[in-house]
Amino acid sequence: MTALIETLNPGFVLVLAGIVGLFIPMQRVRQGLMVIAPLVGIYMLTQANQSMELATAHVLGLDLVLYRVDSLNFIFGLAFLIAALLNAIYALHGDDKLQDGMAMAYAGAAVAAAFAGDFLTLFVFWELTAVSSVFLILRAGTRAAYFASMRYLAIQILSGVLLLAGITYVYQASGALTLQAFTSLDEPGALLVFLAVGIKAAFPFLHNWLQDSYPKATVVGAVVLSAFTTKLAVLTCARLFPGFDILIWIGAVMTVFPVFFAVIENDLRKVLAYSLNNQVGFMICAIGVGTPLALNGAAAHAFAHIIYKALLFMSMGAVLYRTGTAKASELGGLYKSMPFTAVFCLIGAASISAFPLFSGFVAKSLTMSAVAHEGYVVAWLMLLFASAGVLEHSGIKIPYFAFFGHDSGKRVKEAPFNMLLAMGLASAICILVGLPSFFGLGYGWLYNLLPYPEVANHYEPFTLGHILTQMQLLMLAVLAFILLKRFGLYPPEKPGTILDTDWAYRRLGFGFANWAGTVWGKAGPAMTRVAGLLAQRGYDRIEAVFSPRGQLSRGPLTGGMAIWTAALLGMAMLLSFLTVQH
Amino acid sequence: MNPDHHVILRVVAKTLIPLITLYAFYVQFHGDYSPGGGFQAGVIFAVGIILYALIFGVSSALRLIPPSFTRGLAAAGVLLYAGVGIWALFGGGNYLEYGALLDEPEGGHHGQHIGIILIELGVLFGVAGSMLTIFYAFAGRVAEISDEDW
Amino acid sequence: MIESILTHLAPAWAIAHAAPLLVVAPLVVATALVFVPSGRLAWLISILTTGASLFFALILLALVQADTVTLAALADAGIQTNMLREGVVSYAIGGWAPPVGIEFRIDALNAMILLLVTFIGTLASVFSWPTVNAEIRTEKQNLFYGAYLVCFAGLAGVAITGDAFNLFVFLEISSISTYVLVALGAGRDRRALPAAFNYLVMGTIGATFYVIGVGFLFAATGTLNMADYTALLPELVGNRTVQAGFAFIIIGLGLKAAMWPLHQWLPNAYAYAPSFVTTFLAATATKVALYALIRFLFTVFSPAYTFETASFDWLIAPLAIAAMVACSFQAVFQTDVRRTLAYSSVAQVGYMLLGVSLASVFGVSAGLLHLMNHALMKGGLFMAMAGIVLTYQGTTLRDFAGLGRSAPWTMTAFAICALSLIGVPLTAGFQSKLMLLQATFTAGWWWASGVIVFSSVLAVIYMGRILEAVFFKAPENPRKVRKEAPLLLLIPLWVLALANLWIGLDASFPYDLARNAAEAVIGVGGQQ
Amino acid sequence: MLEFILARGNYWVIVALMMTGLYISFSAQNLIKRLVGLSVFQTSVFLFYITLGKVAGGTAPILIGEDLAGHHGAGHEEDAAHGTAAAGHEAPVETPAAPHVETEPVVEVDPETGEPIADPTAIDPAAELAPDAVDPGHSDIPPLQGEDASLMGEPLEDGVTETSDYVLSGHDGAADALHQAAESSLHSVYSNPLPHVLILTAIVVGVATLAVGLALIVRIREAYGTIEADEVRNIDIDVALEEEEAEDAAAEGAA
Repeated sequence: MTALIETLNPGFVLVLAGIVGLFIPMQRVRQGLMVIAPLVGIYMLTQANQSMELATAHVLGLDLVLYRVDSLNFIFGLAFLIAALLNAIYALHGDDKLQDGMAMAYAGAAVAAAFAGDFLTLFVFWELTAVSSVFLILRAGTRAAYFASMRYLAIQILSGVLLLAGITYVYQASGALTLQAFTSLDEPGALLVFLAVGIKAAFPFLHNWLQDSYPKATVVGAVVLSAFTTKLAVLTCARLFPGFDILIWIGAVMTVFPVFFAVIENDLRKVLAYSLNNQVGFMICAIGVGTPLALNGAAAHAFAHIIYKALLFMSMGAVLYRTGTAKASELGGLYKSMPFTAVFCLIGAASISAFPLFSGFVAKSLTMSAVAHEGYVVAWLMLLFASAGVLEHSGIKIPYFAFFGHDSGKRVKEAPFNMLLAMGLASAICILVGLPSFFGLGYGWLYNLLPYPEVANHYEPFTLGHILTQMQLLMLAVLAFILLKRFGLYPPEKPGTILDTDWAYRRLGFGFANWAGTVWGKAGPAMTRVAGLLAQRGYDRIEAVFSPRGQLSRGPLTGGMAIWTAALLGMAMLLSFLTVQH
Repeated sequence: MNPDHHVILRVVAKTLIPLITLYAFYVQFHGDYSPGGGFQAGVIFAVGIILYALIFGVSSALRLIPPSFTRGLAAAGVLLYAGVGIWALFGGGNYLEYGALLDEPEGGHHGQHIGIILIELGVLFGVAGSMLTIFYAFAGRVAEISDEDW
Repeated sequence: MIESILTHLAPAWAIAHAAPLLVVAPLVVATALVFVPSGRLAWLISILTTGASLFFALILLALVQADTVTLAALADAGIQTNMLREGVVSYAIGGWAPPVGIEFRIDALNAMILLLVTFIGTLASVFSWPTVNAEIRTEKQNLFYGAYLVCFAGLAGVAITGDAFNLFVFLEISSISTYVLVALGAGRDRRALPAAFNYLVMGTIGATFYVIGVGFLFAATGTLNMADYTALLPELVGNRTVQAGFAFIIIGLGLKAAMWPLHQWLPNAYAYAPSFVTTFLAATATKVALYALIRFLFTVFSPAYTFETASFDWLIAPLAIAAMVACSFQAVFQTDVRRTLAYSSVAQVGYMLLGVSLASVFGVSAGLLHLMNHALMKGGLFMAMAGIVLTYQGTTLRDFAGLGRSAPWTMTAFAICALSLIGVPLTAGFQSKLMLLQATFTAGWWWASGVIVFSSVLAVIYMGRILEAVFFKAPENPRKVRKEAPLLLLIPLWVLALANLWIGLDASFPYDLARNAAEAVIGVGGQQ
Repeated sequence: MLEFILARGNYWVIVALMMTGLYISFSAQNLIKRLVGLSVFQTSVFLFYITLGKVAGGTAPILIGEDLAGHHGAGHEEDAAHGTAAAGHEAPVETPAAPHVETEPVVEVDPETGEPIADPTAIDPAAELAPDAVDPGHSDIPPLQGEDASLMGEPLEDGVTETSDYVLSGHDGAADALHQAAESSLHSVYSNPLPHVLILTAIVVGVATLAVGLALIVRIREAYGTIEADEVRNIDIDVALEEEEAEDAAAEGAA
């Protein structure tokens, strides 16, 4: 039994629980299973020996490593398992076999992929995350959700096949399937894998599926989705491409550009989707720097991010669940009727904005310090700008428009108890991790789990400098928000000021943000329209050719083919005659 | 059909058809050592019947040789042909190896002879049956729409 | 494992004469069925016959795979095996030794194809009764089974013969009976008739092209025996006659194998034929033609000839790619599920041809593996389809809505086969696509691997549409009764579905078959 | 040029028939005409095979004198293994290889294969194996030599032509060619029976195809009331469009 516990990939347990759950009609029994499975998984993970191939398999002449825990994937796996637990609790109020089962299978696939020791296992579970997660979107039942889910599935499968193509190449080239960091992007296999990871991590220009699908998912679905897919990609990226310079710039761009979209977006869950993108950017950037400190930052950030982003999605989900909408323009003043949710949302907002004493602060500081320490000034400035942006759209906009702001007059019940419980647990983790070290808790606990604990333990986040910089940034942003609000300069659909640390840049930053916001506000929809038009044209064109009424199917009964026969015959002969050697 | 019509045709045909049939059998049974054989004989035989059908009407030909018979004839022909092959298997030879048919001593030719004759007979049945079946399929068919309707 | 069939199961006469009996048995029984009055009896007989052929095919496979020890043991026991050398069975029809006489010649490649055809044929016979009973008039049922067995025998004959002209005869035997079988779908939809006619014209042109090609080869070499060509052609590579023959044969067989753009007979024929016929044809007919193509490309001709290499690179590979893309697109837009599947078949032929056009052991075995897997998955899909036609009389996407609830067993098997078609891991389709990808990488054909990936995504879309309708849409007109396909249909269906899963987990058996087959043909032609 | 054309008279006819048939079978709208085209196309192939079987200057491979002492017949590469055939056949034309007799010259020559099968390395079988320069018994269908004797190559040249021109050959102009052709065909035009047998089979196949095709046309006429391909297609398209419209209407109704 102990042998099984020590050698079985906890992801398998979750996947199994999910599949079994699909067929358990009794709600409480099923949900009991859903809560217990992640707990078992966490227990199993704590029993696992690190850096050993705990379970291997031999399939088709390929050596597969099914379970391998190392310092890097340990923390990701732990975060996944905690998220799975929170999700299960969060979903307790409803009775939905498909959603419960698929959510657990999805979480399990992510965990299993995190602990995969070879490419093929990674690929199998990579695909499983795609296939199982699509149900969480589909389950919302709307027409928009249906189309979004199909687009989502196509993109995710594309990522999977790209990965597979890359893997095949790597296997051809090296003869081994072991997950190892690539040395360069020059070889095509690495490039294909990079693209696959890029899609899943929502790199700029590959990111649209995320904002497209997450906001359309079910209440529970969005929470579940927010935790796994992108972070799995981040983990894979960290394992395969640490220290690739290009990632720094990709990450930096990723942190910056969603800010503009997020501030003008009305659907609060979509705002969160953009901010998800932005947060992943920090991690990617850190991976690109690739020093122990930076990798620590990426891992810590991922851990913290999984929790607080889930918390935010949970609170928005609760709002959606009770009011039926997540649009900023239709919400407001909910703090009276949903006080607990409001408090939890504020905790989540504080965490994502990296207020000191919250989890985001201790995690993000690592990244920022690492980037600064390696001398990437431009990237550092971009990250700093993005940090302010995060506060603007996630830290202030979300709670403000949902719970405060102008009163929408909605009077609803507080969220169900299980939701509150899940949010409470998440909040507790956010706070506990963010506190200074005491009795093994606080950030020290987190730092001990990081890939390079010795480096992390030398790092002190609560220095005066850090706190001051951060508070300065935050306070000025808040101040600006308040002032603008007071003077009525902050229209609900317009971007706010984005303050830089340096007062001197304030007006410049403001101007730039304003300009960029306006440009994006106009160019964005225009570009979407043009793209849509082009896509429609292309689709019409394809349909005109390929559909049952299309050109290809219309030709004369046999005539077209006879001509083809003759043409091909001619071509075959020509080829033969031209190429033959005498 | 008016019996006065085509008297000459009928009379001539009545004389010709037995001759045609006879000629078919001539071609058939000389086929194993001179030009001829089942293919030609089968077609000639079928032509005799078809001639009959043309002159005396398909319905009387159908009474003479019903389609189920022609179908059976064709099938029997193939069975005969394949059966000889399998017989050779039992004789210890390869499939269709006539030499093995009669279990003769070295140098015997009767197996060859019998084999060829049986095979040709099978071909005769097969070809005649098929030709007649095809003929009936077109001539004997009652169209679901009349000629005037299209 | 298979060899035990030689030592324990099979009687001596079966081992000695497995090759002709495999073809003759269904042919004889087919004609005998004329005298069988009842359709049900004819059905039982056809199961027995196809089962017997399967048995003979297993014997042949065992012979081909047998090592010298086993063969020596057989010889000691006085059992004649007709082994030419290790791995090749040669049977001289009528005792006329090749190259004069017609030779049935079986190596690893056609042993595999024979196994596939007879296996699918047997399964199809088992499942056929309910749908045949529903779709074919009672008095015609015995003839229907007769035509089916003729077709079966023809396909097996194509796969088994070693004589180029004999191959044409068998090809036409199977084709002509196929036209008839397709036309019998007119009872349900009259469009079956033009479809069958179309198929007839195109099929005949294809076969005639093939004969012309063989005529050229005959003119150049004076022989019709394929093994002889292997020996003679290297001397004549520069000969225009041989090249013309090559071109005619490739196009003729390509037409029969539904090589894009010569596939246009296929979608309608598959869509309007009786369900059982579609199932059988989809899983075997194009496969056998493809086999003949491979036989000519690799043993009669050889990739060592520059003109053949040129056609690989400039003709077959581009056409394969075009098929994978164009027909996948066409499949996406179809509203009739049968047509979707038919177009996807053409696209899959593209995969196989792509593997073949790599002209390496790796590529050809990938193509062959996909050929086998595709027979299993398409067979399963069309079987499930037949069940739906039987119980709900609908073939459009709308008719499929909500069927997952009313016919869960049928539709689960359908889904498994569909996933296999897409190439989801742990299914058969994944194994062959993976191998194909590897093969293209090894050859350095980047663009080809890209297209494989792209085409797979299209497969996700077109199969995804169907699966989505089946499992997540509410039924159009609520069907109160839960109506599964009959058990007789479900059993073979699930056999195929489970075979897909089994191969997905452990592909060693088909992989070895394909690998042996590829090794058996590559390097035979002209480059020793 | 004229010589080139005249020397290949049969082939021009065959090509013309082939193209005509193929053209009819895809350009005609009438289904019967299509079948007719198909038949013409097939017929051209029959002619092609029969032409292949005509050999100028050949005779049937009946054993004559010195041939008995011939030293050829290295054997089909697998003759020994093929020797399952029982001994003792005396078929009029062909004899299966006797068991365990690999190079026995008693087994004369495969009439349709000629010698090259026996020894793949023998490029010029006639020259190598025949004691005389001309050995009619072995020359029925010799392989074409490279470009020279191919159907589309240049006119035949001297040298191998003596025994291996199965197409009528010519030397110095049309008249010569004609003269020679007439002469040689008067001499002996040998018909290889094998192509005839093949064509008999092909004719049967053709008849079967034709019968099935005609039967289909009868059924098409009954089902559609027309045998014009374009009308049939238009009827089908109309039906399909109606179905689709009904479907769309139903979908809209549902929405």
